[in-house]
Amino acid sequence: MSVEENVVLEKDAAWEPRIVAFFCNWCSYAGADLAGVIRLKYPANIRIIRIPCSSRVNPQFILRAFQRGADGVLVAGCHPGDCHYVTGNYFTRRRLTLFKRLLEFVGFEPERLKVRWISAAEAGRFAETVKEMVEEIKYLGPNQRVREIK
Amino acid sequence: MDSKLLRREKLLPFLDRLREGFLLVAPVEEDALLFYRPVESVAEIRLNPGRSVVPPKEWFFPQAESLYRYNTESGRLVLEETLAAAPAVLFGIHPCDLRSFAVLDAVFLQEPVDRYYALRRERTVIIGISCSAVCPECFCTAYGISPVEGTGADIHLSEVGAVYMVEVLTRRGKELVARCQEFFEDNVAGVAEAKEARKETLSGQFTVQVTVDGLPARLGHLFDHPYWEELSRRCLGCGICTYVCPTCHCFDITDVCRGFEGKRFRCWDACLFRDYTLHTSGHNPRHALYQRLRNRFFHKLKYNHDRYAIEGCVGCGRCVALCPVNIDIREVIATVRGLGE
Amino acid sequence: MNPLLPKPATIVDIIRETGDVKTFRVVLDDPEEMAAWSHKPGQTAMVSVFGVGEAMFCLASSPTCRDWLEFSIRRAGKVTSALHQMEPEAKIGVRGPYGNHFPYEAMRGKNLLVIGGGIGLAPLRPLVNFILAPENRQHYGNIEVIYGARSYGDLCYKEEVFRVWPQAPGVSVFTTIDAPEEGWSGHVGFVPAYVEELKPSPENQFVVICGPPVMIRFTLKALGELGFEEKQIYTTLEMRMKCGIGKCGRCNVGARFVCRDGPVFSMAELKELPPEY
Amino acid sequence: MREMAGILQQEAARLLEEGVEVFIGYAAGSGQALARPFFATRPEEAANLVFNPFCVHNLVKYLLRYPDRKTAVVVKGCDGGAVNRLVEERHLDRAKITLVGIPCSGMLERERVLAELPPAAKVEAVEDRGSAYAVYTTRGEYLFEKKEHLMAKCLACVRNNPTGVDLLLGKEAMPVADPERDPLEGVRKIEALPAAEKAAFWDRVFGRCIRCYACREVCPACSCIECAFEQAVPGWQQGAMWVEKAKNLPDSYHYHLIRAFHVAGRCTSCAECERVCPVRVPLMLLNQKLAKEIEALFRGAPAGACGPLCAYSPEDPDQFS
Repeated sequence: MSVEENVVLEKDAAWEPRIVAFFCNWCSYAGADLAGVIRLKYPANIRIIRIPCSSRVNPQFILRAFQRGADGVLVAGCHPGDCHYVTGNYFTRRRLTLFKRLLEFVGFEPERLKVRWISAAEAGRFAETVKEMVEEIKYLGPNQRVREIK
Repeated sequence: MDSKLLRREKLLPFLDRLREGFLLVAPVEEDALLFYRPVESVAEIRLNPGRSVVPPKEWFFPQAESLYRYNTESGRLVLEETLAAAPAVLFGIHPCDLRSFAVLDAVFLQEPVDRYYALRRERTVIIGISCSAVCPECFCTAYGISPVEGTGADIHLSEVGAVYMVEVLTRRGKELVARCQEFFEDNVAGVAEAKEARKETLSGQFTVQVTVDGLPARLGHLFDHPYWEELSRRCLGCGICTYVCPTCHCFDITDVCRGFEGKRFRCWDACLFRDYTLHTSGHNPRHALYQRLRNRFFHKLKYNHDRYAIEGCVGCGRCVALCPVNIDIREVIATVRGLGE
Repeated sequence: MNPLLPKPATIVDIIRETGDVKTFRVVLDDPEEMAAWSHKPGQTAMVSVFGVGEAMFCLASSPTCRDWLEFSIRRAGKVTSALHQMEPEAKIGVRGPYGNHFPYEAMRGKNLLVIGGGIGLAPLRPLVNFILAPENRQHYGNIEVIYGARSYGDLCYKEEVFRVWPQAPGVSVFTTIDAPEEGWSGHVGFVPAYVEELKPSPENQFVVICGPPVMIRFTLKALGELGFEEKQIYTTLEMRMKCGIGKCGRCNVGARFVCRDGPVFSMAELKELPPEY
Repeated sequence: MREMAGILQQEAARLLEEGVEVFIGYAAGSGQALARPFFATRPEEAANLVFNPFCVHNLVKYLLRYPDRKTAVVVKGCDGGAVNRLVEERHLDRAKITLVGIPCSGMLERERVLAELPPAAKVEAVEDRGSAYAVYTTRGEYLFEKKEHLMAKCLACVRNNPTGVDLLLGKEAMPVADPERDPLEGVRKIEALPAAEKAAFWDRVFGRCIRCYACREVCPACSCIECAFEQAVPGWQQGAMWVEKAKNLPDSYHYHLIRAFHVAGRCTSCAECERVCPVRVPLMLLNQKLAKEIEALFRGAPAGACGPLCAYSPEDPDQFS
């Protein structure tokens, strides 16, 4: 019986999705950097947080991002086998595959959390992923799940 | 105070009429559990309610309540009290919970008065309802509370056959009845006697008799008794017994801040949690679980009595029913009486 | 009046007492509230750092000082660390004063023995300055201050302890540090041992003591041997506090709330309370 | 049942004489059809021990309170798994523990039993009649069909006889699992809902949570020394706080999803979290969903000492490339 009611955010035209991204320093961050160097266009809705390895992403980071107003979370890391720490992304793969299904089980739309292997050379794949994710989230609208009321 | 009559089929229309002037908070059932919540339509109300899980204290002392907002942008400081309480009617309160409001009043309305609690208390009219059955864990009679008597309510309903006997107990109750006289009739003879008969049948249903006189003094010299350590062996140290207790009033104050803007919150707290009395220096006067459990029972059975001259327990039996490891306050009372000799 | 709503205030000055203790000089923003503020020696107030939290501190300024309030705060947890990062002109909140006070009426005509350890001198300082104030001095006898700390750097209020108080009439100050230090010519040793050495006489004497629990325990033993009775000795209790107005139930020692019935207790009162502080 | 209590008391007394310092078992509760954890420290206290279809508690987590003493604990089939988990994670020293296994033919759901007993009836004894339990009371005998009155976890139980125990008391228990009942029925029902209805369901149940943390305090897989949801303890994690102390829906989601995720692959589905919850949040749905996904995704793959999420395999399914 908390006094503040949950505010429903309509999808007005001016709304821009906010996507929080966790990029592994060795591959994906370098790929995103390369995209900038070669002047690739991609939507500016993404906010990239650099992390040592994709396995540094604690599911609590993902939940806190959604609580604090993110509409989508993108986690990117090296392709399995290329991990700078050899086994980091194997743990990420197990952990986030499972966590994604738990989020869907409690009502998150699957597209809200996207995990993608992006190597240092795949600037195009990075830009493509961002474009694709922004479209999907624009279609879905603002995230209501676990969102804190201001 | 005089008493009126309310036909059973007129109860919901009466409550619906009240919704025009008041926010109606009533017992609602969800997954076979009872909660007191603001209702949109009277159809949601569970008539003849049993015992709720979370006590109606939650209406006067919510589990999470914003005290004030602040903004510390550019060196200025803006403080804005978040204090709002709509006029409300709290319907369906049993006699044990009515007594619990008196216990909470002794804490919150004592100087310096807690404005948040006081404002809600002033703006809420309470409609009590007599019990229709006794739960196995109930023992309110040990504290002189009768399952059919409505002290603490503004008007008190007792279901007798096809009608409700309405006792108007306070000035506010009188105004409420005056506001909607068309629902009420003058009292028919025999209704009061039927209520007394109900009281007799109910008093026979109490499974465990508990006597509590002289307990605070007896507890005084049992502080170091090994009984508390034995009792705490099975205790989980969770917050169930304190959060479902209608007279527990402990709270914590925390900040929720985003950038320059923030709110200061008051929220329920439990003396059984590990960090309840943890000092910043790391010293914790009640570091062991048995010390915390002992403090809970001493507060209920002695400290409340010593400090506010009103018993800390109202015998509602919620902690007995909901404790996962069956720590039963009635058994604790009986054991302490035995140890005291 | 909402007892939980803090009054906006500004830090006007910060004095570094020791490595981890600073004294914050605070003025309430609203002049009327500043003028209306009156506290007694030993009382406490809740200091609010917005965005971090609230914490209860003893008022270190004497009631006779009307222009500001002073809090001596050691960096220990979230609120204190936030305070230690603040600069003068920062905005905080203050509400209070809370709790009872040292029995300065009963102390009239008596001598006073002040025993402090480290930052423990903070709650005792307002009492001493209150008594030394011109309008009060003649009501009280001699004052003996025994003050110790781990090192010279850990002694608080050096200005008063080494210059102002010794020159005041009828006041004798004895300072000690735990271990010998280069440049320190005074007494070396723990406070309890120093009390045994000085042998203060229990006649017509009130004792106020505050410091680390281990210092209090051994000093009490020493005072006991010197013939002091428990009802002569007063101390302040430190407990976790959240509301400060006797509602949140957190600072209870037995049926007593330290924020309302304390923080000042006589040793006789402490004996009756359960040993949970 | 009464002869089982006799054997149990005899064995407990013997163990307590042979050096066991704390024997953790069940004793009669203060209400009807109720048992509770009991800690015998002297042989004569063993006389209070009982075993009946109301001994639902999982006693294993209490062992963490006696790390350096010789202990013995009564375990049913569903409790025993938790000991291996705690031993593998080096919380417990298996050599100090004596596991006393008792075959179990199903635990009764207390609420349904009380609903059918007259209020003043006092339960005196219980007898296992294979497909039903006979409860003898002061107001006559009542028969409770197991299909209707057992706890949900018992109707899906295939581990009636505990394994890996030091002592096994009494005769083997016959399985009571109801073959045509799908244990994951609840999970599948939620999975079938569209996202909006899933959201509404979980908003409703998590909205009730009063954050009493009983589910964490009772769960044997929840054994961290300092929990991520401990309030800002000075000095630990720089006082980071993942959830606010004040109850709110987003943080209740955060707490329950992460707790379920921390015990994923380590949970032995003893369903104590669901039993102790005062507002009946269906927590086992989360644990069963995660167990089902782990089984589907990583069946047969190596599981580390702390469960499947502490290990990996290059052949794990990859949906992210």
